[in-house]
Amino acid sequence: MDFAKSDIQAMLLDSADRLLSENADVEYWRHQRGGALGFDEARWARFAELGWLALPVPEAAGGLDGSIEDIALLNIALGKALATEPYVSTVVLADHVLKQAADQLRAMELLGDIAGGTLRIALAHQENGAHPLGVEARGTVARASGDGYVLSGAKIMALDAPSAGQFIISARIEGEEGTGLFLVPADAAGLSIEPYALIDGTRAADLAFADVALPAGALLVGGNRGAAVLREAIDRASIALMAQAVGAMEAANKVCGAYVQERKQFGTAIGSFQAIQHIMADNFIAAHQARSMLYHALANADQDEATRSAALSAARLVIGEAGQVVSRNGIQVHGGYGLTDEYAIGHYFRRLMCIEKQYGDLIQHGERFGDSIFG
Amino acid sequence: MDFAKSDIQAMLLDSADRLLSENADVEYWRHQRGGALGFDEARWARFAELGWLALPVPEAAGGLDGSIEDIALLNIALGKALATEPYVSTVVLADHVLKQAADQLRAMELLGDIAGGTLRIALAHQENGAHPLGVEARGTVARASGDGYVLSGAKIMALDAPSAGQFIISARIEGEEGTGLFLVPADAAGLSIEPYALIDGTRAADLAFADVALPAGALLVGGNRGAAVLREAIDRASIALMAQAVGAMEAANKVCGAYVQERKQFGTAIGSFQAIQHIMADNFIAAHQARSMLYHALANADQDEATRSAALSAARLVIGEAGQVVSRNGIQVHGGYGLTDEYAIGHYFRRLMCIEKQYGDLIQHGERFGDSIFG
Amino acid sequence: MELRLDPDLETFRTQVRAFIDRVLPADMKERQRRKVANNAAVPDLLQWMRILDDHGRAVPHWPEEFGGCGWSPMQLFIFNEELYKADAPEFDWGGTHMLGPVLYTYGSDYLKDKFLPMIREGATMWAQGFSEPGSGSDLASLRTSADLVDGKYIVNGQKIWTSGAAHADWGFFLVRTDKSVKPQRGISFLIIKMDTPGITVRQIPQINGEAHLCEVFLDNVEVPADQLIGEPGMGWTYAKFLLEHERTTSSFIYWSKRELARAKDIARGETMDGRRVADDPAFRARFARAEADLLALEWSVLRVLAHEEFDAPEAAAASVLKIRGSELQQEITMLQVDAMGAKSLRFFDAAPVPPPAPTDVWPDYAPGRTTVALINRAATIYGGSKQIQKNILAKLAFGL
Amino acid sequence: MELRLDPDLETFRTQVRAFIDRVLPADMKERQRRKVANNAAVPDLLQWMRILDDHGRAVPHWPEEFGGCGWSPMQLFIFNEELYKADAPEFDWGGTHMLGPVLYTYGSDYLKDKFLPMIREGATMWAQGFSEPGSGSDLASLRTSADLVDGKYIVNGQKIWTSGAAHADWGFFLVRTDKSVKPQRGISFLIIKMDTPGITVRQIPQINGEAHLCEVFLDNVEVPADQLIGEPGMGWTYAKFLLEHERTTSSFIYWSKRELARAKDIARGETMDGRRVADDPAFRARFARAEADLLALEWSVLRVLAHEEFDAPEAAAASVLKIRGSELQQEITMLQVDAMGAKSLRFFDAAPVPPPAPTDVWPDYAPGRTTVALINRAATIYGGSKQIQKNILAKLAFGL
Repeated sequence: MDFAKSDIQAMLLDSADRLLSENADVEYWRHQRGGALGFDEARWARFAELGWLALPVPEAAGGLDGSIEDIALLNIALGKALATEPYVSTVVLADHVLKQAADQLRAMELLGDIAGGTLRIALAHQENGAHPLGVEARGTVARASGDGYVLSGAKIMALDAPSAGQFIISARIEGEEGTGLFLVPADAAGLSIEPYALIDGTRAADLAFADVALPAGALLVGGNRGAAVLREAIDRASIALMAQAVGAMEAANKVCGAYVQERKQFGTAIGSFQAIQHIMADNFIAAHQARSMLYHALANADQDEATRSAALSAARLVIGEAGQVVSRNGIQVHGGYGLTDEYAIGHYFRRLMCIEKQYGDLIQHGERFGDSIFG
Repeated sequence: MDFAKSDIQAMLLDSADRLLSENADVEYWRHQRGGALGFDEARWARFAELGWLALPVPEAAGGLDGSIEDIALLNIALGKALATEPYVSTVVLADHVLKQAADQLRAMELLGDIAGGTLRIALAHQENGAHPLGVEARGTVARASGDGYVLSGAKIMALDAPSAGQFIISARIEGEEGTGLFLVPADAAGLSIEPYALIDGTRAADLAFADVALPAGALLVGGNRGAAVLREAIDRASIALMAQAVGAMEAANKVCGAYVQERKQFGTAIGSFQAIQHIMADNFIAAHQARSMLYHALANADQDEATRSAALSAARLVIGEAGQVVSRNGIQVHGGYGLTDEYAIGHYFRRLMCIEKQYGDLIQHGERFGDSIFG
Repeated sequence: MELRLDPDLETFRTQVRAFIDRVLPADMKERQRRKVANNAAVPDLLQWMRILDDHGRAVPHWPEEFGGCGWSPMQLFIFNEELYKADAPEFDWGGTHMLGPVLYTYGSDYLKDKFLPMIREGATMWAQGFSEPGSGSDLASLRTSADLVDGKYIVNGQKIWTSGAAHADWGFFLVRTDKSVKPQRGISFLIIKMDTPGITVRQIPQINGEAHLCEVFLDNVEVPADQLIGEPGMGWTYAKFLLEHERTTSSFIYWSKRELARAKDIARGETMDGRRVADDPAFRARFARAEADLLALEWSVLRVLAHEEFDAPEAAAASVLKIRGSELQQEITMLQVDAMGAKSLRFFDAAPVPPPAPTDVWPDYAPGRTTVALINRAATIYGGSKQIQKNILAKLAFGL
Repeated sequence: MELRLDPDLETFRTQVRAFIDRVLPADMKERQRRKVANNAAVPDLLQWMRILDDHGRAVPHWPEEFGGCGWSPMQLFIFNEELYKADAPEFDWGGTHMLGPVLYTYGSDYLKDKFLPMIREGATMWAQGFSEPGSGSDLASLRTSADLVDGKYIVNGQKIWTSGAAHADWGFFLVRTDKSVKPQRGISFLIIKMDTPGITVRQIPQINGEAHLCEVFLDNVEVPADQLIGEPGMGWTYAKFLLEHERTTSSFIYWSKRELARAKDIARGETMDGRRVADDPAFRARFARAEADLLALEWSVLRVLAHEEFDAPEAAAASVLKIRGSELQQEITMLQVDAMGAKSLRFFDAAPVPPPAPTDVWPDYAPGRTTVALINRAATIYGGSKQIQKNILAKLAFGL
């Protein structure tokens, strides 16, 4: 067991420090939120230049073949800076699915495009009324038709969809068991996209498929493996999101620590009040335990599915709760200023709330972990 | 709506003040706990003299025909003083069952004996492995035999059983639906009693019935009404226990408030530390909300069963939790002294823990209340 | 001790309900029910005041001579509860519940005649200028000055968290009229017209997309001396009177009851693989706890309204209402949000335009829940933070 | 960064497990597993030390020259974890983990030669005399005095919470040897034989029926001057060294893991109308939370053991272990209690006699759970209360 960073990890964090620190502030966040995509495409290009988009890509496709630990460390930095780029969707989720695709030649091409920053892919798997931890498609169906498929149905809240060139869509394949994963271009005929912002400034969309015609090659992963691949991909996305949460919490604590030393009430810095000190202690504990659980999830990321998902849900439980503690307390110590869009803490608050609820929330992960304990 | 005390209520509280205040201290509690029954029979006789044992007894049987509010107010005083007398078992539970008994002549006699202090009755309804809120008997069976019945089976944790002259036993009547309630003398042949102390110094017993022969008149309430009567009786007992909890919390808060003003650390009274002040504020809030919920339960005590039991469970939830907050915080502000048997707070702690778990605990009442909301 | 509700009050409730049903315009009710923003739209709020005033029920809690209804505290409780339940627009509390009572208790006849009718008739919104950037929970340290020069007060300073100031024609302010005495004694209570030269209002963007709270900058603002309420230097006393006058308001009991009912609807409406969120045991346990806590809060309100005899100062009971009331507002709005899961994360514009038409995916309850939940973190901050309230409570109840 | 356990350590774990299985007497294990009291019976504790010492594993964490095993922190972690898991009696921590390290770091050769073997061999229990009636969390204010007179220290004063003092032959005490300097600098670390004339021990009855904690009265107790460890006036430094030396001990991680496993067994064993308590959703949710929190605590321990590079002082991480460790001890023991429902309320005598034979109603896990849970309220009090720990943490992590 060794917590020290490898050379590549140190380089990664160093590059993150340099690129992100200049823009980790309220002005930048508010400006990005007002833009069309919620992030700056020029900075996305910088992500590509720094190799971040190639991080989990296999060397064969020109990537860095990075580990899940590498991804987690980079995402801690992204979380600290509240980066709104679609990194998790494209580089964690889509990459993992593509690496499992049947047609590896085509997949490597796509991964190369991702690494180069010219292609973004978003996953759309969630259906209205479905359990957030379920991955089997129900209301989206692919019918065989000629050489290819015709897709119909609807998805909700596909994260980062508005900026994606392609979507990975989960669908039941008529006449087959299981759930297949299809690659669908954003401009496919019959696909309608309703984009919207989330409270943290990132974007999502609801998708509807009205007999969208797809070529045979659109099927990335067949029904026999689609659900398992999706679960793996989402678990990795969860780890990346938890890393962002840890980064966001640690950054929020820094912001609050500085604020309570600066802000005066009753003639003294509010940090001199024991009640404020204890709130800050609680926040430190929460963020510290959150990082511990990120390590726990990472240590189990490559175990069998039962072990992996139990560890992941336990981590989601602790980290989700910690995010609430840190951000709610953070607002409380800021007083009224915490409720304005002009102080950083409110931005951390909204980001942490989003992370808590994406790919299953506190309650659902708590239930899944409880079930894993008592069977 | 009127929170002012009636004349009889004022008199009741006045007499309670006089009788109980002289013995509401650690010496007394420790002494009683060492005795055979866990309470002082002489004081029980004083309860009778003051009319407390006649409080809910009908005037026809020489009682005061008191209301559930009267009972609650007296039990607040008993709770403040941590009285270990079997008041709830005998005067609340047994009284209520007797008032519903088929043979009212005999019942009035028994109620008269209770009022006079010469008879104590304990309820034994709980069976091992049964749901704590269930009242239907399963493992205890009464078989018709000649003019009477033969009882077999077992009960656990019959509160106050070691000092009772008679028991009310719930039993399935062979060949009938429902649960009947039987009166069984403590010295009945075939009845074995395993008495033990609880952590708060009160007593309970496990009972086993090896073909205990009972006369026909032993059946107080038939199978058609037994469960409903038992539920009513237990709900009233729950109200009395909640009142004791409210009294115990308010007394514990007094004790703690005085202690933190007296105890010095770092050269100053610990009550001057904001952390301690906030703990005490939390305790005040908890006790205050507990009393509010006692009122809520009282206001609904005579409603239909669904309304009554929902209100009662909501109250048990708030009061059970409040008892834990008050007593755990109370020990924390006492430091090491809170863990000794020589300070009052530890006695309140143990009593409140007992009340939280008797006749259904926090979890079970929470579930019952939740079910009542969403059906 | 009689804990059941007086049957007469049930009759009163029926009458109130029928009254509201009759006078509350359906479109206003619908706008109010479906609004995304935390605050009611100003035109609806003012129009509703005028409707109530037409029926003599705009300020039922005021003395009858100024337009009150002479109702008992329990009647007022029921009236308010039914208003909220019916999705009527909130009152402009600043005018009706804060300024009003100070005015009719301490104001000159001139001020009473001029402003009480304006408040009652919903002629304008009122801005409340108490907090300052350097004095949040520490109100006594406020620095905005009002110097009497030639029969006018010249006001200089800055206020913050002045809710609704951008839409208010008038405001009431705490200002320092005497710097030579100790902080609490130099404060006065001043009415200021918001379009007076020298006043600049800046809306503060909030984390929920609204900009209801404002900064108000006062630069040599001239205010007629007769707009000072009561005696100079008594502002602190009046502000305390105002807070104590409304002991139960801070419980938000009516609001929380309505919102809990809405949370219940959402938990019944949202499903996971065909199972209602309401049937998820963990969610249901949390909901049960919140509903039980809300019942406790309601009884605590009733105890204060009935002036229950009590071991501690009554102010301690009021402090409990503020602390638990604010915590419950937060928990209840989060129950709404959590019942919607990830769907709660969608941002809906809080501008006073109709929200998007409901769909299967986005039912009419969806827009607004998160908007309100986010800004509700303020509930434990304004009006004396939770930490301050606990300080006060420890002092009142235990002398600490 | 390598977060998976070194495979060599799994081999080590297998060896440790086999070793314990071989040397831990079955009857001792059974007594330990079924004991009602919170603390191990003294004879078992001492005998177990002797058994471990026979195999050179009584004090594996000490330097090898004094009998340690030269193991890595991770090996020690696994050794301790397996000891607890096997229901071995606890160490006498006072001797092995508190006095021992101070002694071999600061003690004279005379003291080391005399006492280190005694500790290692389990020759006696050690009383720890730090707290005093007037100084709980405020240790620096202690008043027990030791005046050097004719080559002997004359000790006068009173200690409290001296655990196990009634069974201890020796004790180590913090005493004030110099009243003229500032409080922290006048304290020394003194070894005292408990049967020295002038010492009176009173066992303090506890809320759980035990009387493990004691008061120790010292009345003109004569102590040879060479029983003072290190330099006079350095006691405060040594006490801090001792606490910092055992950064991860306060987490109680091994103990809590075993007790959580026991809570799981109880939740599987107790039923309600045929349904296991483990299948009650509310109970399961609480259990899941505790298990997840315990995993977080374990990883926090591992981070300290591995000296992870860290943004805040390492002492902050240690403070987290103490706070969360104590809270989890309490939550886990309450899970055991709550799983038993009302049955948990039965009082079982904590005297070191065998508990009643198990029955269907009272399985062998029943006696002792509540005894331990009750006294565990102390976990957030001793060794610096939770409030003090949070003060420290706020200072270390944020400079507050």
